[in-house]
Amino acid sequence: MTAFLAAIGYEQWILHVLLGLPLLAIPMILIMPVHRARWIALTVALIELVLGLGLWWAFDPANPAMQFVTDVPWIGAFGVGYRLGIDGLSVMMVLLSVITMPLVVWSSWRSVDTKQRGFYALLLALKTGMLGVFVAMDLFLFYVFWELLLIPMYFLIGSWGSSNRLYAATKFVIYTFVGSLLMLVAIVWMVMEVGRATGTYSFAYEHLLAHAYLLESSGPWLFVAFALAFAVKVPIFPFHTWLPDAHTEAPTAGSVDLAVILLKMGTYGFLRFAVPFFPGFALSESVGLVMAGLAVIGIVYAALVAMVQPDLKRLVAYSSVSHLGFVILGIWGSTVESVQGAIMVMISHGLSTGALFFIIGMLYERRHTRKISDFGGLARVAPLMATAFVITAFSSIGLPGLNGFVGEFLVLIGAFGRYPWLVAGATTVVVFSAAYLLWATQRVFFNRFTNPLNEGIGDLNMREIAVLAPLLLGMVWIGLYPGPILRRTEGAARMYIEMVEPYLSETPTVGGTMFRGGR
Amino acid sequence: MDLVTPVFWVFAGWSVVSAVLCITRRNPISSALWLVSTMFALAGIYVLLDAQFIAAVQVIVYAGAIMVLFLFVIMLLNVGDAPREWRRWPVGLLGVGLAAVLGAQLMMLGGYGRQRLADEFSTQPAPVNPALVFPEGMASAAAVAERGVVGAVAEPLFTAYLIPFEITSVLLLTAVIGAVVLAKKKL
Amino acid sequence: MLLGPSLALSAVLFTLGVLGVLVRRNAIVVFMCVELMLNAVNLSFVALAQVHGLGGQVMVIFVMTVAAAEAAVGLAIILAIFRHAQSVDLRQLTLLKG
Amino acid sequence: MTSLVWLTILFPLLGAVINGAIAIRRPEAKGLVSLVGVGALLGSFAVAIGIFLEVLAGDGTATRVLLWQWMPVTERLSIDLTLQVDRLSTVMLLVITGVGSLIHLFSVGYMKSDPGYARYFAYLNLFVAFMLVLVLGASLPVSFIGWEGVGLCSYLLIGFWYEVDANSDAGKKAFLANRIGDFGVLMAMFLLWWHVGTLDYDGLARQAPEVLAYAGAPVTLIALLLFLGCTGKSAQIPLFTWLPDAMAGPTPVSALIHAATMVTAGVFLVVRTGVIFSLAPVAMEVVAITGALTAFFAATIALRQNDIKKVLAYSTVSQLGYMFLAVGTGAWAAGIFHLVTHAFFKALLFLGSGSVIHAMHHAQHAAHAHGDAQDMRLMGGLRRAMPWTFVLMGIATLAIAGVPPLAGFWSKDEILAAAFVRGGGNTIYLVAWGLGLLAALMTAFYMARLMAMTFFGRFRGGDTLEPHLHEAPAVMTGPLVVLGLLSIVGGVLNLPGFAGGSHYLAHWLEPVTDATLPYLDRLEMPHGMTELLLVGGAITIALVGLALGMWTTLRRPVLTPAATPAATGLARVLEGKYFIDELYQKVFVGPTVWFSRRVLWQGIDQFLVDRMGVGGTARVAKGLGWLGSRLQNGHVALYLTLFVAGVVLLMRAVIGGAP
Repeated sequence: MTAFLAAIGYEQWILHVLLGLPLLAIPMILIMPVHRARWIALTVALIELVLGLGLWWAFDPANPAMQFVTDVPWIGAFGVGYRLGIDGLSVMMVLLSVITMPLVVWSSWRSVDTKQRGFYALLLALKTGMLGVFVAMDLFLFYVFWELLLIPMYFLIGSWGSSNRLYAATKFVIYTFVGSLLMLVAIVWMVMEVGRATGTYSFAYEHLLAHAYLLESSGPWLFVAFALAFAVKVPIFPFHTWLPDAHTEAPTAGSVDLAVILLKMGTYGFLRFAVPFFPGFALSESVGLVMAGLAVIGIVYAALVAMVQPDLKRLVAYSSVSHLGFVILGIWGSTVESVQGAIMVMISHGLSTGALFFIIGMLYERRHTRKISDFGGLARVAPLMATAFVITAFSSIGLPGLNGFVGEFLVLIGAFGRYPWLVAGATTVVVFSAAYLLWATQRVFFNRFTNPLNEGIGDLNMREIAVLAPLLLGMVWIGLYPGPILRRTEGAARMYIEMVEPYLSETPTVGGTMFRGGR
Repeated sequence: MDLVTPVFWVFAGWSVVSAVLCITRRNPISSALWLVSTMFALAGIYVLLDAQFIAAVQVIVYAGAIMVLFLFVIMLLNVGDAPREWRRWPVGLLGVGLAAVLGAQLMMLGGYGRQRLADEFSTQPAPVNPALVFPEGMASAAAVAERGVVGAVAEPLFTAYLIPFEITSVLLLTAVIGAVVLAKKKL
Repeated sequence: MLLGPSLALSAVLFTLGVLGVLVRRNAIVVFMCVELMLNAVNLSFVALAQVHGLGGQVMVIFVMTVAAAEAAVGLAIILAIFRHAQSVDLRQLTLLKG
Repeated sequence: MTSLVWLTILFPLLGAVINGAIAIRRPEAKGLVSLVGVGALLGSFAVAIGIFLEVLAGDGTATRVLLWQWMPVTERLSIDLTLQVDRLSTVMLLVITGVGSLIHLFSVGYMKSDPGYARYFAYLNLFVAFMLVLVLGASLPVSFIGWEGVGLCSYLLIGFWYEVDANSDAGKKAFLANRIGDFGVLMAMFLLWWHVGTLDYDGLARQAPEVLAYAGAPVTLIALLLFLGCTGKSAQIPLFTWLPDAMAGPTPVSALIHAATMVTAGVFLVVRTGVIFSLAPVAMEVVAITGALTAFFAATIALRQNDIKKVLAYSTVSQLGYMFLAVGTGAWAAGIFHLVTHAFFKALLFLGSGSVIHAMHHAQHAAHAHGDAQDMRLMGGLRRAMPWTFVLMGIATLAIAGVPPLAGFWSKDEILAAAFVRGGGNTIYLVAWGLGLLAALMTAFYMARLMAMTFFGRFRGGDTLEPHLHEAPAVMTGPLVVLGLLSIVGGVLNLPGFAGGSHYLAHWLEPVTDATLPYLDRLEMPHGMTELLLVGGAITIALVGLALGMWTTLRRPVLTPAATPAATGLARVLEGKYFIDELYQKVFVGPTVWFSRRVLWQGIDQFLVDRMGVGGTARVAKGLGWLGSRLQNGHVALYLTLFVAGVVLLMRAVIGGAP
């Protein structure tokens, strides 16, 4: 397979095609008659899937450096280049978005009946933005893609959402925009500062990374700017209130994309930009404690709040906040295992929360409500949907043998050395996540069949099964055989740790020997 | 014996007094008339400053035409004098305060030496001799002597300032039309 | 040389004009105070023209034409407002607000 | 053969998948379902016997079968999915597949009329698969897969009849209690990995003693955390409330999961990680005393329960207490021995009560009557209608009460003897031994009460039901008979010296348990006079308990539920199960839900962050806007003033300081 890919020069054109194809398809959608729109979107998504899967073999896990690198000057005067490249971390994210794209298009086959052209055009624009963010190796290009995502998402939530969608969409955009403006300032400041010190003004990631140490004085402020932008996206505890609204009001396609990819941009940003640029400050004892502390608060807080949500989608939104708290804990755990775990949680959260949103979307399609109290005893009427929901719920709870457990276990065991008490706090979520998900499963699927309205909902049809099947298989596969994925992301994790290792302050945890033992 | 300065101060005093009375009278007609008297005082001063033509124009146009127009309008509207004409708090006090500050600043302008003014006007960085920038001497008296009262003014008016002169004619035309349109009930 | 005193007189008259504009409530009187300010400026023009050349006097002519135009239009407006609001008291004429 | 050990897991897994598909597509194909279900178990049992024979011939060294690399993260953390077959896991393998097959057979009869038949067998097969993963796992994470997997299946099976809210609540409660326990196991794993560097059982057995100081804080913490996990899974004192509620599931489920296999996982884990426990004497004492306390309290509650399955449930909790007492004293073999014998007679008791309930259901259906088919006060005199069930349950009652020569006597006596010996040096064990004796007395009492109320006296369930009562079909009584035989013969496994035995099971398990030797002196069983005294005492307690139980129930006619007066005083406390459930609800569950709704969600999330933070900035912006608009109020004078003020400021800038 790799030979075949090398033969067709897969490395040179794959990234450009992945980015360019959706953009080319947008005008086609706008021209062609309305009912063809979704077919075009689906074909584009499937082509991207087929091409994208090649990455799995073409990507060489052994070499940790950036691969498939292209470096074309774009705005020469300011040192902005069309620089692309992927390493272990971004190849997984690209694959995840390439796989979920056709499912997203397919899941909104029936549910979206108004302004279909606009919907699918925006979805494709979103796709380019998503892929672009993970492959951009030039901070300017990264920022362009970062912003490119905001607008389609705003319209997706704004015009195809449910009841108070405008509030949610505006809140989402303002929250993210404020954060990303700070980031823009930081990027420009960095380029200027480094340019002044080294003479060459360039937005290239390697260039800035190599000279980030020069920014001693302004380093902390720049890190705070980057961190704020990414914290809003992750979302970390105090900045998370946009997520439940955005998820509840977004159409299924919107909330799946939001959950599967958009939330990972924040954590990707931390792993790629924020911490490696300013490791000294980012991993100092106080900042480390603050970030890890916020992460654990986020984990437990979101799980508790999820327990009392009346709305199913809002419950899953809070569970996403809780899951992503693990990623931040993993990043600040600063061991190869915890970073690997963080990447794993990013991938497996995509699958399990994506599937949860798909199922809730299907329920919404049938009953046009997301209130848990409106459902009851659906297992009798829709056994297949009930089984899918139970499997996804247990993968989200982190049952060993399914994908949730691998990521969480690695994060916790990796971060235990550095933050034993915080990890202990985080592990309590094992109980709360089971509580809120099982309580919800029970109130929706496994109790008395009281509401006559539920009588009519049919079980999953072939299309819906086709949407859920890959995700469920993915869950079981990653749960039992995560080896290949771990091998591919190991290079990136090791590189990250080598970059930050020298700056790691030795944190004297309470009862140091009690917890850290020989290590 | 130099007669000009005492006459100037007489006119100056007359103009200030009538100006003050103009703004303090409750009845608009009396304040209009006091403004006319200020204008006459100013005309006098213009004569002292070798601007005889301007003095004449001041009397004819300003006092004669514009103030008459004001009187017409005041009479037409038959505006009685408002009971409490002055504004008290807060805008009034603020107004007086601001006027005083402005006056003080204008006075301070007096402190501007010719040298400083020249430096600010000239573009060369080094200090400039003011005489070069501002020609000294009784320019207007010489011009009047050479070309007569009206000629002295007419010469620059129709050579250097010809275009502005034409534009003012257009301005007057629009003003007339505007006034007609605005004032008539229906065309 | 009357330059200094006439400029001072011009300043005094100008300040009185500003005072009148700010303090009086009757629109027409405010208008007259504006005329007063213009006269003060004319005075300073003429004073300087005596020393530095007749450009100043030309300016005075232009100021006068502008003052005439302004008076005409302004009074027309006041007439129109009066017909509508039956008053020229500035405190009542507050239709034009944000 | 041992290299094919993964077959034992594969069969039930395949069975579960096939039955699952049938359940969704064609749930009515009951014949096929039972064939696949029971067939899978029998296949797995056959492989188990093959492995047993091979291990029997072997010298006790563990053979490890690597399936695939599960989590190859880095050199120091690379978890492989390996199964370990040694003498301990073989014993468990036999018990699980053996008793499992019998219970599957029984379920064919018991669940015949249930629409969810295929779904039931799918879950049951899945359960056995996960239980085998737990037992055969070679490292803590692999066992953890099984550990949580059985939790999942017990959730699904307890809440099997999900139409009734109480059942799904019970399922949820069971899973949450297990999850609290899992918190302990997870934390123990992290500590172990950071300290010892490996999570394999034999790796731990070798390296743990060097790294973890004897009776040091780390090792005690690890042991206590592991024990927290066991209390969750095996329903010991703090986390036992879920087991009685778990009776909401079908009776064969109670037999398999809540008697024979899952609940014993805790005991198995303690024995498997014996090295760590032996390094932490404080933890051992905690295990022993908790076991004894649980045994005592559960027995007291069982005295006043009227639901036949609730009595058996508390009896299970109590017997598990015994096993932990045994393991707490370091008598690993005695713990496992009691585990095995308990699996036999408790499964028999549950299945027996299952066929009684089954018969009551049939009678009620036939007579179109309604009533709680599990309430003993509505039963009575069933010995005439159901002779087989009566005899076999009688045997099991004698076994559990500890009447020689049945299995129960040997295993319970072994535990009490071990506690007594250990008690010599450490008073805590003596207290534990005392509690154990009292519990034994009460066990005999409540079992006799159960037998008396169900089988003796007059039938109290209304005469319309009486004619329809008849013995359960052969497919149900068959497994009962097998279990009956095992309950009788079971004792031979580990006969002590004075009865001509050679502690066979103890020697059998030595390769596994010897790792703990250097830190825990081997227990010298009492000989001569003390031994006889102990044995005599145990027998008298058993007989006295039985007699008391029969006498107190039969001397006055048992009152039907309607007639019984409200219990008062101690009786009320016992009947209300010490109100522990209500206590947990009030102290933990209620406040957490209130706290997360009022304080966290409405308080912080909506009010603080949303209304203050986000809303706040919006209001500030609006406020500034309003201020601006105040300036545009139409007063010309105000505009002029501002104008002049502007001029003044400008002038000030132009003039600046003195010339």
